[in-house]
Amino acid sequence: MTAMQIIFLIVAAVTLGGALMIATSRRMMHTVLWLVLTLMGVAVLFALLQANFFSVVQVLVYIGAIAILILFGVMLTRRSMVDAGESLVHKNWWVVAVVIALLFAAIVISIQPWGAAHTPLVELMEFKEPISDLGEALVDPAAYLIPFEVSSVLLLAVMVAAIYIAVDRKGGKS
Amino acid sequence: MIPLSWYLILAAGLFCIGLFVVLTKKSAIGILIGIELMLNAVNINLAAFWHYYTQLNPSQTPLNGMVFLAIVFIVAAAETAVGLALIISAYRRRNTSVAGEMDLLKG
Amino acid sequence: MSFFRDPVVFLTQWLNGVLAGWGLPPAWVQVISFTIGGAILATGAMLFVTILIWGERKLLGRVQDRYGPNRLGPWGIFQSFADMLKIFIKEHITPVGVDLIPYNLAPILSVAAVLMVWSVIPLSMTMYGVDLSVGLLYFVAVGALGELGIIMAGWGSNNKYALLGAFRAVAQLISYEVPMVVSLLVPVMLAGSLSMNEIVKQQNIWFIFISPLAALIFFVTQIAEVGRAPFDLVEAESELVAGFNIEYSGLKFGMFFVAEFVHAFTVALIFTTLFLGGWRGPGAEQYPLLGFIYLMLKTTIVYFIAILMRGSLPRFRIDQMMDVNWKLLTPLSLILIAVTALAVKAMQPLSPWISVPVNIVLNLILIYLTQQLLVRYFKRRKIREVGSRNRPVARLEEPVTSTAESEGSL
Amino acid sequence: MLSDWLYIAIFTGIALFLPGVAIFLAAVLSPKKPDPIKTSTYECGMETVGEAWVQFKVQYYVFGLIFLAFDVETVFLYPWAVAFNKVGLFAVLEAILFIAILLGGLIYAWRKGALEWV
Repeated sequence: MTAMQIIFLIVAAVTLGGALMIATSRRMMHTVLWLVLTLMGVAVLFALLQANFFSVVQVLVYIGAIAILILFGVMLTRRSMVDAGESLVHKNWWVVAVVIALLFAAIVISIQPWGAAHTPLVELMEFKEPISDLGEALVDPAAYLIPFEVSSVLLLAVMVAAIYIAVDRKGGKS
Repeated sequence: MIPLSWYLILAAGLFCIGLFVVLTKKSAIGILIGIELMLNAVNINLAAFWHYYTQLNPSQTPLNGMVFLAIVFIVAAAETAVGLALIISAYRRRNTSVAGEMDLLKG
Repeated sequence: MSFFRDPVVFLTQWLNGVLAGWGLPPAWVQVISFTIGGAILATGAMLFVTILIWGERKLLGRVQDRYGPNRLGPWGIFQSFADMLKIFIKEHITPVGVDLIPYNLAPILSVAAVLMVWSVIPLSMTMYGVDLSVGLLYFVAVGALGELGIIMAGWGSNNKYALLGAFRAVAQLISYEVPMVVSLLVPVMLAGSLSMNEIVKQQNIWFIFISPLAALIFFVTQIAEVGRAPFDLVEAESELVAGFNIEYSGLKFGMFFVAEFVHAFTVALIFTTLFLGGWRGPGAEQYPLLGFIYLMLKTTIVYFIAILMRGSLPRFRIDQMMDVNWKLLTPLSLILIAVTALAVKAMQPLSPWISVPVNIVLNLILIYLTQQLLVRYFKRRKIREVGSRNRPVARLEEPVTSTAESEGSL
Repeated sequence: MLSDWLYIAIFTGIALFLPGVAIFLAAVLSPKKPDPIKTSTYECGMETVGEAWVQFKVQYYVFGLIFLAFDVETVFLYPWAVAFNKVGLFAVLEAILFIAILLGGLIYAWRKGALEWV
């Protein structure tokens, strides 16, 4: 067991633990804070995989923007400051839990025979992070120009749609 | 070092927990959070496979995985934004954010 | 002699040699030397800022025609330490109903989020924590953790004013992050890298001379990110009691102030690194220690300019602040990116003697056009009569002359 | 390089440790005399009235949303900016189109009156 493996196991435990707390937490606000912990764990996993750019972008976009937006959403859809103490979970959750445990077992068993899955991921030496190559490919018509432009159209559509839905029609203000 | 399968199993676990959250939470925002977890699990897989592929082909710089990751980020952001807008709008009309009570189309 | 030329590298090599001599494996040597280096950097940052607080209070005192602190030690130089000692031994009041973990974690997270930036800033050519390949984005991302600290403080306090203040603060922070992120594209574009060290090394011409408007936008957004006057709405005493930190006391309260002061100095440091050439100066390559002195001098000047702004400008109202961001800075920074990208690309084959002046002229034209647009907007805008339905006064019996109020407010 | 992240991790640990220890020491040293008045919620000296809830404005959501859109844009624009010196004029025009489309979203929000903080 190398130091890397120990670090990975700790990070994995924190990530999955945060995710489990999301599933069991009763207060909406705590759910979001646990979500932040899970997202942080995923960012560390990206760093372990040497995807530096995406590790930082994970913190920037997921924690800095998406989690904050969800928090705003939580605040906007509540009647009182006190979190609901009642269970936020369906009463026959255990059926779902059993089915999903079976699904997980199926996935784990199905990747066992695949030999390549057991390749150790070594540190990429002499490795220059391909941010620059990524940038070139994104604006190269032969490579990923279409996804690049389409994503901006998608963002425009998101802005227009979400503002149209969220802001009341009459008077344009809430 | 760390075998690829560890990352795959972790991603599978995260995906399963996300699915569990989606299926069991009553609050609509809770369901959105579950979807975020599932998308993150997918991202871990993509990054792990990207690393694996780069390791096997050190001469070239494969970018498919990175572009895929970036697209997942954008899709996750779009999904959260529009989903929350719908929830807020529904809350204003029905005064609830519990998914089971949004049954306007029920016959 | 090599010690005075470059003390940090000298000491690091000496330490590594000593540790390796004890028979430790290289990985442990690295961990120990990283820990010692990081501890010195973080403690040094906090101590240096403590001394700067004295300078800030002294200068603010002069701006407001006062002496400033002048009792403890020569020129009151020990005042900050006395204040720290006092706040250190004050009682920690934990109000009823707080959410203990977020409540206690929030001040720690606020300070940590600011300190973490220091690990990627190059203090001189050989003196830096780490040369991260995505250092600039790391700086932006760490800011997100500070927002989280504010939300946790507001939520954990179990006080509706704290919560409201926290959400206002976060709305301000995320809003000003948009023009900041966009204006940061300019140095990245010019340097062709996200690494802080690389950006400094590329500044044969300081980037402020290539794109002064980007520097200006970044500077304004940074003042807003720190939450200082004229953007200190976070501490709107009149509207929100005091803001998100109202339920804190003792050192937990003090930590938010430590975070603010360290943050103010850190953003000046980042501004210097990105736009003022960082540690660069005559002889800085041969003598890295000299580079560190240059960096600190430039940073202190930037910091005191921000303090002078703090002392002279009145506070924005929240709607004005949002207007400045969304209707002025954000469109302007997006247009600036397009203009700069086109101009730099079109003039790439030309020598810098032509392209740099053209860039400056383009920036100045943009500034002039914006200013004209604003002047015309405020001329056209109708100022409502005092006493009308939209601008009511408390007592209508006395006629109010509208001359004093007719000035348009941005 | 992974050693870069090792340094960041250690530095993060120190950055959390320093204020944590300071607060812990201060909590040990400081006097502890709580009483019901002192620990009650602070509201300008008034009694706290119920669990009153301030309704949040939808503007928070709108600003968060536009921020999210521009933040996600960095995922694409920063790699482009890093590669700026290597790409041609055509690539710059593509990026400008990208920015212009985003600016369109901002203008829509502006026209819709969603940027007003009322």
